Amino acid sequence: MDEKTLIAKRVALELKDGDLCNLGIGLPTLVARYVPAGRNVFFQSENGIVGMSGPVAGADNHDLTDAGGSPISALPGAASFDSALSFGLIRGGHLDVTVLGGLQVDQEGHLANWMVPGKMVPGMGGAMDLVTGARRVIVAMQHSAKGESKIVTRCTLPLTSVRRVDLVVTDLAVIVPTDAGLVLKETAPGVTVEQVLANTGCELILSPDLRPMPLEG
Amino acid sequence: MDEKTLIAKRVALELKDGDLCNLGIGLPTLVARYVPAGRNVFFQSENGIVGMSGPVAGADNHDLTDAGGSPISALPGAASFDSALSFGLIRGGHLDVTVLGGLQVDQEGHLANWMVPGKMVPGMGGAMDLVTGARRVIVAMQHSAKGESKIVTRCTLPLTSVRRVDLVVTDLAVIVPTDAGLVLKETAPGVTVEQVLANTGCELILSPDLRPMPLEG
Amino acid sequence: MSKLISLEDAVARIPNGASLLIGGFMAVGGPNRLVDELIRQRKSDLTIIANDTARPTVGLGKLVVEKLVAKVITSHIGLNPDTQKQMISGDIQVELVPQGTLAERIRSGGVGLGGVLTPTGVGTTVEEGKRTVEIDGKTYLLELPIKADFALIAAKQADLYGNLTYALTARNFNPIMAMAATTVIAEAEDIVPVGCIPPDAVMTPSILVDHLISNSNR
Amino acid sequence: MSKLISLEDAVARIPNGASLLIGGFMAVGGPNRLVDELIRQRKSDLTIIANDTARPTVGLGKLVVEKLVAKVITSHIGLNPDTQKQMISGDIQVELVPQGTLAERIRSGGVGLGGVLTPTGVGTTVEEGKRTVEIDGKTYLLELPIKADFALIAAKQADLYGNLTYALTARNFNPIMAMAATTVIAEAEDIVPVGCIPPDAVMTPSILVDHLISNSNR
Repeated sequence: MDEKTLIAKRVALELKDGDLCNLGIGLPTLVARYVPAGRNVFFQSENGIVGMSGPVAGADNHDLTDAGGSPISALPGAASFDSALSFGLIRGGHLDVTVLGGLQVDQEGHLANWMVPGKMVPGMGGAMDLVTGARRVIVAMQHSAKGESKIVTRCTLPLTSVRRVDLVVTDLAVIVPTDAGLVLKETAPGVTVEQVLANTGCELILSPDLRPMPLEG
Repeated sequence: MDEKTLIAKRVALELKDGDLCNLGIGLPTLVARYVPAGRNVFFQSENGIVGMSGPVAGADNHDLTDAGGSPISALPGAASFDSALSFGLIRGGHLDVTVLGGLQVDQEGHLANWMVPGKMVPGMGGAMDLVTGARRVIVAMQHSAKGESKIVTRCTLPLTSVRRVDLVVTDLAVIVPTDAGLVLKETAPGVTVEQVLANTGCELILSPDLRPMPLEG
Repeated sequence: MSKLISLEDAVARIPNGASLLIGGFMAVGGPNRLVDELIRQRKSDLTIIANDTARPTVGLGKLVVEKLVAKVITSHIGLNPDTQKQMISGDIQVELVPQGTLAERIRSGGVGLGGVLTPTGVGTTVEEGKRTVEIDGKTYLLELPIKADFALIAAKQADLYGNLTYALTARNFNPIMAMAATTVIAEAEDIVPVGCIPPDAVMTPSILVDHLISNSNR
Repeated sequence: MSKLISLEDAVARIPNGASLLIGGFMAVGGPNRLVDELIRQRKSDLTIIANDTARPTVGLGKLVVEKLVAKVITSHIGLNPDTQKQMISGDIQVELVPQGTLAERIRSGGVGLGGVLTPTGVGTTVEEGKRTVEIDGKTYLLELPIKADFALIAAKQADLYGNLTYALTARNFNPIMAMAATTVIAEAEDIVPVGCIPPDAVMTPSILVDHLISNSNR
């Protein structure tokens, strides 16, 4: 299993029956494939639909895409709406979970994921509203990039929100930000605590019930 | 012709082709009957429809009423919407004309039409938004009530808005509020200027082009 | 995953003293079965947020007549003399709010805004006790969000997930109220299978609705 | 009373330097015929307000590539490298706005609010230069309305009065933009006679639309 699949599978276990969930573009999109059997999860695409599903070959429709403009489909019981209502759902606390990619997460649980000054300025899109408004924010990202840990003492990149995220899932570990700092809860298959610590740019608190990362619900 | 019909007929001449117009309950409702031929006026009912028309006998529908809860009908091309959009149209400057009843209008052109402290407290309903937001506010009312003029130096009743109304049509006269004060523009059929002045509780400026009130477009 | 619940069980979840957003405009588009059941179960000391208090014998107007209401936040009480009488006698506390402001306050509560700035009410008694904000020389009232424990919603059609549609002027406050409560209870004239309401026709997405009143034994 | 107008005449009304609200999300639900005609008529120095700047070869992304845009207010430029390049070179001024805030600012402009208070962006670079308001100990940003000279809207269906419907995710910013401009120009895949769109299906009421692009010779 590659690292992205591992992360997506682990995140999927967090989704509960009846949840409304928004997946960021990129890695988070994969999460939809691994929702445990028996759980009916509603996926929102912030461009205006609840009940989105993966594309159906031969049934592309130029009026039905995800937030990246790629074809999707919709399940029975889907609902479409305008951008004001879409972000009303997000900001108003109606979204149970958002899963977003990350550039950095720091010891206070702050996320930076929308720009690298002078290098990459895509814009925040819906990310700031999602992190501010979702009931639960899960960051799904590689633990390190180009040899540097993405989990740091203090974000050097511009923050997405001052709201603390709820869970960080990487290819090495599952980490929960708390008042006391970042708590290491799970290690990925074949990864030792020492390896996690060596690849992390700040202190981690070892959970008393530290366990191997489960991948099936 | 009774006084209410007179007022309604005169007000109707103010409506232009393509206007969006909101009529208050009571006397203003009558205005819809007298829209001059060839003018396509859209009437809004603030409970959520543009394109309302008078009721059709035998076709009452419990989902289609005016703001007073009485049955109405709708013309081809009507559109229905929720209260947030309905008042978005009103507050946002999309409503061309509102016609409202009045308890008092004063020299500054301020309207009071929603309560008589200690006696009658119906609530403002949509009146405050209508007077604040409509492009043009027309007050349609009797000139006097119980022997007292409703046109006064300064409103003693709570104001509906500090926005100056644009036109006042009564059974005696048509009056335009201006920076300089209230300007008498027209006198009703058979009514003299002296009669208007005698029945008005404040000074009126006589328009240089004072004329008899027209009743046909 | 079914949200169906009996009328009796739904209303039993509402405690005395609860705050209720109630859809409808002069009871048109009002949840009349839920209101009648509130009366049957004698739920009292209620705070009602609604466009108006209807008429004494109609819709939520009956809650007032039955003396079950402690407070009303509304734009119009003119057609229910009981509300006015109880207001004057001090039995009901009434907060009068301009209708467009009421809509925006409820919407703010539902979409997570901290409030809105409106020109409506500036310089009138509505301004009393409120913060004002000046922008480019123009004054606005800062109006705060309204939320409630429950929203009681009346739909034309619901599917089994709880997607809702409304008809004509019966829509009014229902869609915004369905966003602004901790628990949303909907009644519908018709209930249809999932998939029978096209996505573009849905006016309240299912994920906002907690309970849908069963139409059995109706 | 017909609002029909040719594509050429509609765009001819737009002066250089105009501000344009343009519907669409990655050009899905975007007014592609109007955009192409803007390019053909070389309308320049435009201020564009839109969710994103699409891709260089798609929808309003082409306006950027053609160097017709002086300023963009948007939430995302990540898929149009030309916008980023011109931003860095100083040829385009870019104001980045969180997507939900962009929606509320446009809506505020359209519904006559003086602004809204949002928690989004507090404590981030988005806060810079903005007033904050504290309510019950919680901080909000005061976000101001956006209005424009023109709104360019793409509908699925229009009737001859200008009532509009949108399909699925092509709705996005179109309905709120249709309220926030001095002049609203709509193009539609289908135009139908008045009465063919049921009142409850209308998403933008006709009275908001000034001009409807004719589908003759299409």
